[in-house]
Amino acid sequence: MSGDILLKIEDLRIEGRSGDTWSEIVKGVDLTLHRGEVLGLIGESGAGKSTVGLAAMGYARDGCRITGGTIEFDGIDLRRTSEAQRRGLRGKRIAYVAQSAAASFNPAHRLIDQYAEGPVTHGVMGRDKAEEDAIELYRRMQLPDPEGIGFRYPHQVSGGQLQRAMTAMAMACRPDLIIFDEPTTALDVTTQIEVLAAIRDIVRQFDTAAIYITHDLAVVAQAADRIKVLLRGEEVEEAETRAMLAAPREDYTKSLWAVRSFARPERTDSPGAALVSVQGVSAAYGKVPVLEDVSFDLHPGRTMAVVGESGSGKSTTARVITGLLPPSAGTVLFEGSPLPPALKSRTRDQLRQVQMIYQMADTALNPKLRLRELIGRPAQMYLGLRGRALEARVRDLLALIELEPDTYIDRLPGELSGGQKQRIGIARALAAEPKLIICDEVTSALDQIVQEGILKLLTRLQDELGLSYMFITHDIATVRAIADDVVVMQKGRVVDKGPKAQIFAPPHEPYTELLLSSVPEMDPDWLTGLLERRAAQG
Amino acid sequence: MILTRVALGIGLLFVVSLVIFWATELLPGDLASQLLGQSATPETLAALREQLGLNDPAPVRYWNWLSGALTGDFGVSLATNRPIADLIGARLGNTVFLALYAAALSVPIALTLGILSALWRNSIFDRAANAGALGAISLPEFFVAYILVLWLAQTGLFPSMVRINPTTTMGERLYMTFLPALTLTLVVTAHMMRMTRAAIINLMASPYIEMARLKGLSPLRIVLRHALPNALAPIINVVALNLAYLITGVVVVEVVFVYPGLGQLMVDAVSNRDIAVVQAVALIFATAYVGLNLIADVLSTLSNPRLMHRR
Amino acid sequence: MGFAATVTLGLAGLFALAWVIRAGGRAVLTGQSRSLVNDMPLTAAFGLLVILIYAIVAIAAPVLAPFPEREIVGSQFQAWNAEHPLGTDRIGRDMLSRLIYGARNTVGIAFATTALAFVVGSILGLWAALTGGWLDQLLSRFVDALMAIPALIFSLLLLTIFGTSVLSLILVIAAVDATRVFRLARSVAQGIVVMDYIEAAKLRGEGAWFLIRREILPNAMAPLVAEFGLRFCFVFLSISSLSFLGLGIKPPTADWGSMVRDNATLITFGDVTPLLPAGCIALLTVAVNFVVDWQLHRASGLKEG
Amino acid sequence: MKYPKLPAMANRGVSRRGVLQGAAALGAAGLILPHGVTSARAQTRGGTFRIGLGHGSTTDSLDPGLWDNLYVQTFAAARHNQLIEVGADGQLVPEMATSWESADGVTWVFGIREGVTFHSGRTVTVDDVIASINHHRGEEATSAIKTLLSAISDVRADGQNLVITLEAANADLPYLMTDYHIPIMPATDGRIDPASTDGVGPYIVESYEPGVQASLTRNPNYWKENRAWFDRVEILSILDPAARLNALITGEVHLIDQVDPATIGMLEGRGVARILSIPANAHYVFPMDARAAPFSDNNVRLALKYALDRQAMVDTILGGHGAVSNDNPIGPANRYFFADMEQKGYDPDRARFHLREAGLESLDVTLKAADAAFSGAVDAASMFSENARAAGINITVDRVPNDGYWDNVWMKEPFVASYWGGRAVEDHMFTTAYATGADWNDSFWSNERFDELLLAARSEVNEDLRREMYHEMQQIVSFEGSVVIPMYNNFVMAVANGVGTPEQIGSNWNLDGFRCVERWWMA
Repeated sequence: MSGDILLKIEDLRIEGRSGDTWSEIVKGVDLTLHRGEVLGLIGESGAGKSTVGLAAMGYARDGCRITGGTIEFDGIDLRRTSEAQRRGLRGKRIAYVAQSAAASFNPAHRLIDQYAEGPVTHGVMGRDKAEEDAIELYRRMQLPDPEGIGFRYPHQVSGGQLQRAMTAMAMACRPDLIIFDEPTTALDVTTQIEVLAAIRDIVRQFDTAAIYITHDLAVVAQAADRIKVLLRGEEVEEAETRAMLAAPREDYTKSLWAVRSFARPERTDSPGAALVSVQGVSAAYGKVPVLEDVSFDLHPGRTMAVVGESGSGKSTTARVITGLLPPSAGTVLFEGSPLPPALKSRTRDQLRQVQMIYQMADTALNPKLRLRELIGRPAQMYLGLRGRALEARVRDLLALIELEPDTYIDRLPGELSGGQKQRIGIARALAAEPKLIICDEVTSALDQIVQEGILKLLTRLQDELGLSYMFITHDIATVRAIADDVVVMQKGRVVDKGPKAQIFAPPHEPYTELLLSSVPEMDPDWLTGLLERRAAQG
Repeated sequence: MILTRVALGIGLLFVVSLVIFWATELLPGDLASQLLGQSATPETLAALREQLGLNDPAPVRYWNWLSGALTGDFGVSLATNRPIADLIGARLGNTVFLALYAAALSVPIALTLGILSALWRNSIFDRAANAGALGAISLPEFFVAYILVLWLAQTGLFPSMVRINPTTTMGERLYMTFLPALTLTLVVTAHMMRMTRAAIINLMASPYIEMARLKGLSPLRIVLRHALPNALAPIINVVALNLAYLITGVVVVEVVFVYPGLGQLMVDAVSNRDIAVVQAVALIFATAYVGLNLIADVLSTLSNPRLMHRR
Repeated sequence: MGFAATVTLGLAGLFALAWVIRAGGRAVLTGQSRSLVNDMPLTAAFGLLVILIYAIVAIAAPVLAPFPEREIVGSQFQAWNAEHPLGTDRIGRDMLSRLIYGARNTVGIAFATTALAFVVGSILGLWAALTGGWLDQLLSRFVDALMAIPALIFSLLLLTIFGTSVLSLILVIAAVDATRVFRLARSVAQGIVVMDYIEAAKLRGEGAWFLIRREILPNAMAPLVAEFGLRFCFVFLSISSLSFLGLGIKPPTADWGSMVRDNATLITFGDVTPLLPAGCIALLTVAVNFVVDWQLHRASGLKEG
Repeated sequence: MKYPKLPAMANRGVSRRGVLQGAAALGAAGLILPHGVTSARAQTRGGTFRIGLGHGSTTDSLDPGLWDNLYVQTFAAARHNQLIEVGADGQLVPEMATSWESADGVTWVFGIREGVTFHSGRTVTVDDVIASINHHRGEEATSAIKTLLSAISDVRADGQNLVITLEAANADLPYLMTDYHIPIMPATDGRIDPASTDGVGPYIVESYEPGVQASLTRNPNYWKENRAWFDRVEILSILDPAARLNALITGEVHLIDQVDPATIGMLEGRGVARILSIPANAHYVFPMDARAAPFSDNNVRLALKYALDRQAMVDTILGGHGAVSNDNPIGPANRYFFADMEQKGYDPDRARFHLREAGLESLDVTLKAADAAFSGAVDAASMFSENARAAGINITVDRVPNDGYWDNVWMKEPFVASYWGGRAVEDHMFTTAYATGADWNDSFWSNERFDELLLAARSEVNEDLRREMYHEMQQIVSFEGSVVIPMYNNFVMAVANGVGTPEQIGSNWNLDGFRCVERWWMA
């Protein structure tokens, strides 16, 4: 493991620009990496982990500048050398794997062309050699059809495979160091572990050093030898992985997996009559069927989690209930009476009863409207509030979601943090005084600590206002935390449903089993174990 | 997809011909009074109208024209009795020639400048190119033309007007039409350049550009190989738009350089109420416009793997 | 030639002044407006200054102009002299005064025209994008048809039919421009209507007018503003091209487009007089677009044009 | 550029009213003079003569009946001959007609020149002449001069002679035959082919693209000696004034018309060309509809007549190439021109006085103008309105599109700008535009005394009495008429130094009476 030192960063300082004022976002980080060593770099968004990772390549994003410290890669001071020389190193000796492979592959070129580009321009090998090599690496990354896949365009390849293809591309010049920037975050749990495994193996095979950046302890635990925790551009602590997991020293580190400690108390009371009853609903986008015979009941005052991977039809179900997508078959009952299938034909009150909160608060809030109007509009529309009454209501709602009314009422969404935006989404839903709120992946874009805050808020509101939630998510941990009932969906069908206890207690449906088992655990050996077990089952 | 587009295009041409016909109907006076001008007296007018068949009701005349046009026969110029085909033929050639000439000059310049100013954005070069471009488009065409004539023709470098006849060789032709082409170049380059720059800069923030940087590629290669291919669609479209303009919108330049093109013909025909000619030219213009847009769409489809190679 | 020198000097002066003012602004202003001045590039400051000057000239024309707009004050085409700093025009009216009044008329007309074109064009465009379906098809195809007719020739037809009063001039050019605006507005809006907040508003049961006014328009502003900058300046050009065909603004109203036209023959003899109105147009165009570019940059580098 | 159609329109004025013009010094009919009045000296053959005209349109027709602008007129003169030519000095010169005479003025006999061949090689016969005339006569004729030839009751051949019979006596038939609409063209079974370019003229058409250019080569068999000096002639249509100037300056062309008065000085400064400025009877007018108020009141008309600075207009609009007119359609070149008539000057007070006479304190009128009326019309109107304001008259200048000006504005609107080509014979001028109810009386003016005089003068034989009558008529038109006539305009053209021109240039038409192609030479 610990060979000679490959990368040595001392007192790294980086500034970022907002408007034309520069503020320090990385405040003196030290980092030492030996050959063949994998360092896990974890922290929430804004911790500066990606910035540090890129700095290790002597690179700063637009609007960032390295202002202090030394970055020494294999004896070369990356801050002193010429841009040309840095360029010589990038891709050749230091490679980078980005979070979203889908966005980081150039849509205009075939995978193999982009693979060959590095080696050829760096003069490592000729084009033909590069192609053979690519196929070889694709095979090692366990990509299906390694000979053919390289000749496809990015949009023709699934996310998990792209992520592996990108890792292969990073390996093209057999670099000494690879920066993995949240390589699995965007993936479904089931694919995540495959990619994770592939990455871990290839790094070991070539004995490449790596910096693995993520916000998910459990994930990094599987790959990293050491873990460094960052918070707002400063180091919190660093330790060997096992040590870190066994005994985190700092409170912040502990709080990083606090969400797992939060869980709403089990419900004992039996569910009342169904608030919403989805009965044999099928739906399609044009010709493509997306839902087939979906049925379940949703009870007042309870939280129903709808679980499944992307494309399983979770969100589509929501669209059917809200009326955005009239079903091709089946009906949706609200308090026993059928809802008109199409949005247009629903009454204001019917619309008011069902509200929605979106995954991406950024796109769900009109960036040009102030909170006053964002939250006020529904109250104004549905409840006919005007002037003072409206203002008062908006302030109540802000208070309800724990935002100081005076400070926030006249802000624009752009002036809020991710968590705050999501709270505004909640407030906007509440403003309509609905019976049911559909939460579509509302936490998946947030840091774990922020997630916890949102979840607590939601449960509190539920207890206070007797709301019902339909909680769409792919994150099992979240389900464990807040759901009363669970519906598991796969490929547009309901494969499993029932009270949480029943779903999470064996025996499981096979797919549920797969989902549950794929959730990474805080055990460095978890991945190895899981793979062995699965191999054993064949 | 292309077929439907073509169908749409044809429908569009029909609408255009209707609009044009309707507009020319609203114009005060008619061919007869235009031909006789002040000399018109009621009886000669009547005789001429009869002769020209202007007495039929408008719908009838439109139908006559349309049925002719559908069978590829655009009729004869009412004013000169010459078949519209050979009235237009040579001029169409001239117009296209000039358009291509100007395009051949402007497109490379525009793209180069656009790419460079995207590459060195906010540099002096960028700002200068931008200001220059804006300056160029803010001058009326005929004015640009006069200045060029003042500098390049009165000094004897180039002829101030175009005199082409069947015997002119290609070389002479290029030489004689240089000033008009240059004028048009100055007029259209700016727009294309700004769009190219914008389209590329738009992409420079995307992750795959950063990826390319992190692969250690040179800035030029990044712009050319990674940004440009993805910026093609908007660029192609703006080029098509300007080509269409070069074919349809250059009457002023034609007049200044005495260049026998379609624009001049159209304006004459309009002022003479020679509806058959107006219609024919208008249709050619519309066809050029539609055709170029169609080509642009096809090209940008070809340039986009997402649309070319389905999953 | 001395003229060129004067011009260069003048521009340099303007830039210097702009720089001073910006510096002053940074020193004095606070808060919101401060940050505005802070990230303002020199070009934008220059642009704003020029626009400001134009506005003042336009408003205060009667005060500033040494002679009335239409009065014949001397022989035709006098050289620049003390009494007539910029000489006189083809029937002996004071050039400087004409230029000053020209600012008022031209800018006024251009603004009215562009504003009209944008109100009509963008509302229809947004509506089409929002509603989609046959309405979208109908509008778009119709606009296509209009755009397939060369703008100059189309306006020529219309103006011949409706006469060349200032009003019909404004209406016709606006109508022609509106088609271009429609296209832009529509394509921009198509990117916006897929946003979740539009879906949310639809779920709320909002009507089309509210969606256009409050949800889409504010987010479509940036590119529209950019287009506005260019179109605004193109109006001058349309007017001067039309006066080239004898359909410009009616005398004795002074407008730059027609003034360029009226004096254009002089350029044949290297006389700079026609450069003046043309220069006024060019300067404004550049200025406006400097500001627009800056605004775009602030609205996170959306495409220009 | 003017609106492409416009220059043609401006010239239509000439095309219509110029008819019969051209015998300035000639009273009695039938007086024959030897042709070739312009004495040719130092003339040399050869060279290509290029003309750039501000006229011509893609829709120009080859049909003589529809010829209407300087381009087609010059083009026609280059390839055709007529029965009678008008010499540079205004004398009638035999062309295809060797002689003409009439006992009673009703029946006219023209001797037709023998042995002249068309370009196509055929020899000219009387029948060709008859067909060429008849093309403009009869029911289905669509000619611009149909009405003018309606006075002819019969055209027939008598051996080698042509015999024309009129409805009533008309001493001026020979002038009629000088009209450019009547070229001699080859006939097949009694009809000419309107689309043919075949003629007996000095040059043979090589190629012709309407509205663009025509190129011709010298007719080797041309019957006139010491005429047609150039080997080739090219006539180009250059509508944009600036482009025309540039073409001349850069030597692309040798002759241009319609030189922008504003730039004449600078052009001369260049020293590459000289300006030919030929005084003529042509004049610019502002007709007022005398039928309707306010113009029905002569005081109002007088007020307007005193409210404009004629000299300033001549200087500005014509760049000095013209003469002040006293609201008199009869020009200095006319026989009975009333030179001593009290000249009206720019006199705002007098104008006010007449306004008060009319019981008005101020006057608001709209003057519709387009450069179609005459080049500079809009500027002239603007000047008029400027001058008039001093007299409390507010003239709103309404610039209307050139397009359709003659159809929709002229003789439709109460106060407009217009143009007259002038007349050599007073009677024609007055009969066409001032006699009560005349076709082209564009001021709808009517005056008993005037009409009486007109009739009387036509048949009056006593020179002095006749002169007095015409003077009185001019007096009436000037002080009671309903047209403001500020100026007579010269024919202004610019000629490259390399081209030789006779010292006397024809004033009956522009470009040396269209004949520059056959009268001028390369010096």
